[in-house]
Amino acid sequence: MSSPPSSVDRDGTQGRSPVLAALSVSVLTVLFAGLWLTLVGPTDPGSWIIGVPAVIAAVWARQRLAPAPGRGLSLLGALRFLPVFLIESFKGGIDVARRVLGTRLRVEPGLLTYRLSLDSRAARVFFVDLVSLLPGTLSADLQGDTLVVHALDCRVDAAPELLRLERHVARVFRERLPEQGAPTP
Amino acid sequence: MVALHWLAAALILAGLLFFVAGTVGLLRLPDALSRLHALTKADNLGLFLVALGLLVANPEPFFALKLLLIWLLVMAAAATGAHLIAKRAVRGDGEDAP
Amino acid sequence: MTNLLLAFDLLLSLTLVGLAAAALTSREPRRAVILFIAFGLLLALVWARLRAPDVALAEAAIGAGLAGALMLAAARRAARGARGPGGSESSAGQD
Amino acid sequence: MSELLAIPALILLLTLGAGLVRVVIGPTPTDRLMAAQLTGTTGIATLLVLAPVLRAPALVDVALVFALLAAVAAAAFTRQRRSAEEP
Repeated sequence: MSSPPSSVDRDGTQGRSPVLAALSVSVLTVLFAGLWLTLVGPTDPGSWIIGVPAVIAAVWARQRLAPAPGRGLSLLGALRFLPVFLIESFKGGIDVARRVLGTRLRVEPGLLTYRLSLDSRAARVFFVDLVSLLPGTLSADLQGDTLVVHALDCRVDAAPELLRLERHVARVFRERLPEQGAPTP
Repeated sequence: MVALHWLAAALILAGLLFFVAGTVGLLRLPDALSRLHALTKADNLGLFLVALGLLVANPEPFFALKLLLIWLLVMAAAATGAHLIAKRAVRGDGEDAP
Repeated sequence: MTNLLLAFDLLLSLTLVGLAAAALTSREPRRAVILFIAFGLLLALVWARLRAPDVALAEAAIGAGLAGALMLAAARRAARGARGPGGSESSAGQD
Repeated sequence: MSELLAIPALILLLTLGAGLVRVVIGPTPTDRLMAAQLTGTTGIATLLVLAPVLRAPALVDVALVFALLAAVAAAAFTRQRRSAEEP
């Protein structure tokens, strides 16, 4: 909600309010502390001698190295996307297994291109990774706005599937795709 | 209790099936990019099912968190690695000559 | 149970020896390095099987991860050096 | 139950060994690296099922390190292209 909508670059921190910054630091601290607890388990309180400095260092490094925050993540969008992702990645695995384990290989590999409308860097990286995990497609190259997708079966048109996926990602990253109207202020 | 064990066994077996499928794909598929498909998708699903089966056999919250962390890391690594490897192959780097 | 683990151990050792032989006899440095990385991962499995998780951790992190990445870079540099730096054919072909 | 997990461990090791064939025969470096990545994922699964068999829960941590390092090899492999792109 703080940086200009079209910022793909990394310098957008000047517009953040101190309240928001403090909030993000505390959320990060809780997250990293949870990560530490996951790693060492709850039975060893002495481990916090190492853990507290590690968590502080992690929060500092994250604040220092993090790219400009976009419009933040939409929790609702993420929750709505999670089941879709699980089902699709199941389908992806089953699809590959079926094609490969049959007596005759049923593949028709080929390349196709797809124009990305996603804006921010994080959303793009997320999308590119997702494409590789979902059925039949593998993101092969990204040049500017053009994503080269390798399809295991190019007789099936993958574009509608990719568009649907991009909509979901846009919702998670609070972006508006061009055909859905102008960007929110 | 017994039912849970059967469920765990079934999940692990299903996971194994996907690992086998991934390896068969790696050996059978015709070109490098297609082999990447088998790797990223089948193996992630296989690991997910095996981890879920182990979790059903041994339901502990911190064990679950650790497994989740492993699965997320593997997924991120597989997807990013696949993209990087595919990019090299698509751009036709000369060193791919045998 | 013991028979199963015995089979596991035998298979692990055989694969390990096979990998080591393949890595040592390969003429191409990059191939040898990738075989070495796979060897390191399997060696970590051996340490895990011997119930030495700490050694397995170190082997995976240092042996396979760090040393593998360094050797990959070194193999690349050696290959580039061997064909002459900035040679027209090699720099275009060698990405 | 946990003793029976040695069976999946054995099967996983078999698929791992079969996948290593691809590392040896190649034909391109891309294929080799890909197969090495498979070693990582299958190794993680092997470690996870081995942990209850050997009653060594710390093996899960080893699997975690495997997962962390899975990306390193791929990144190291492809990072060099950038350094060559800008000579």
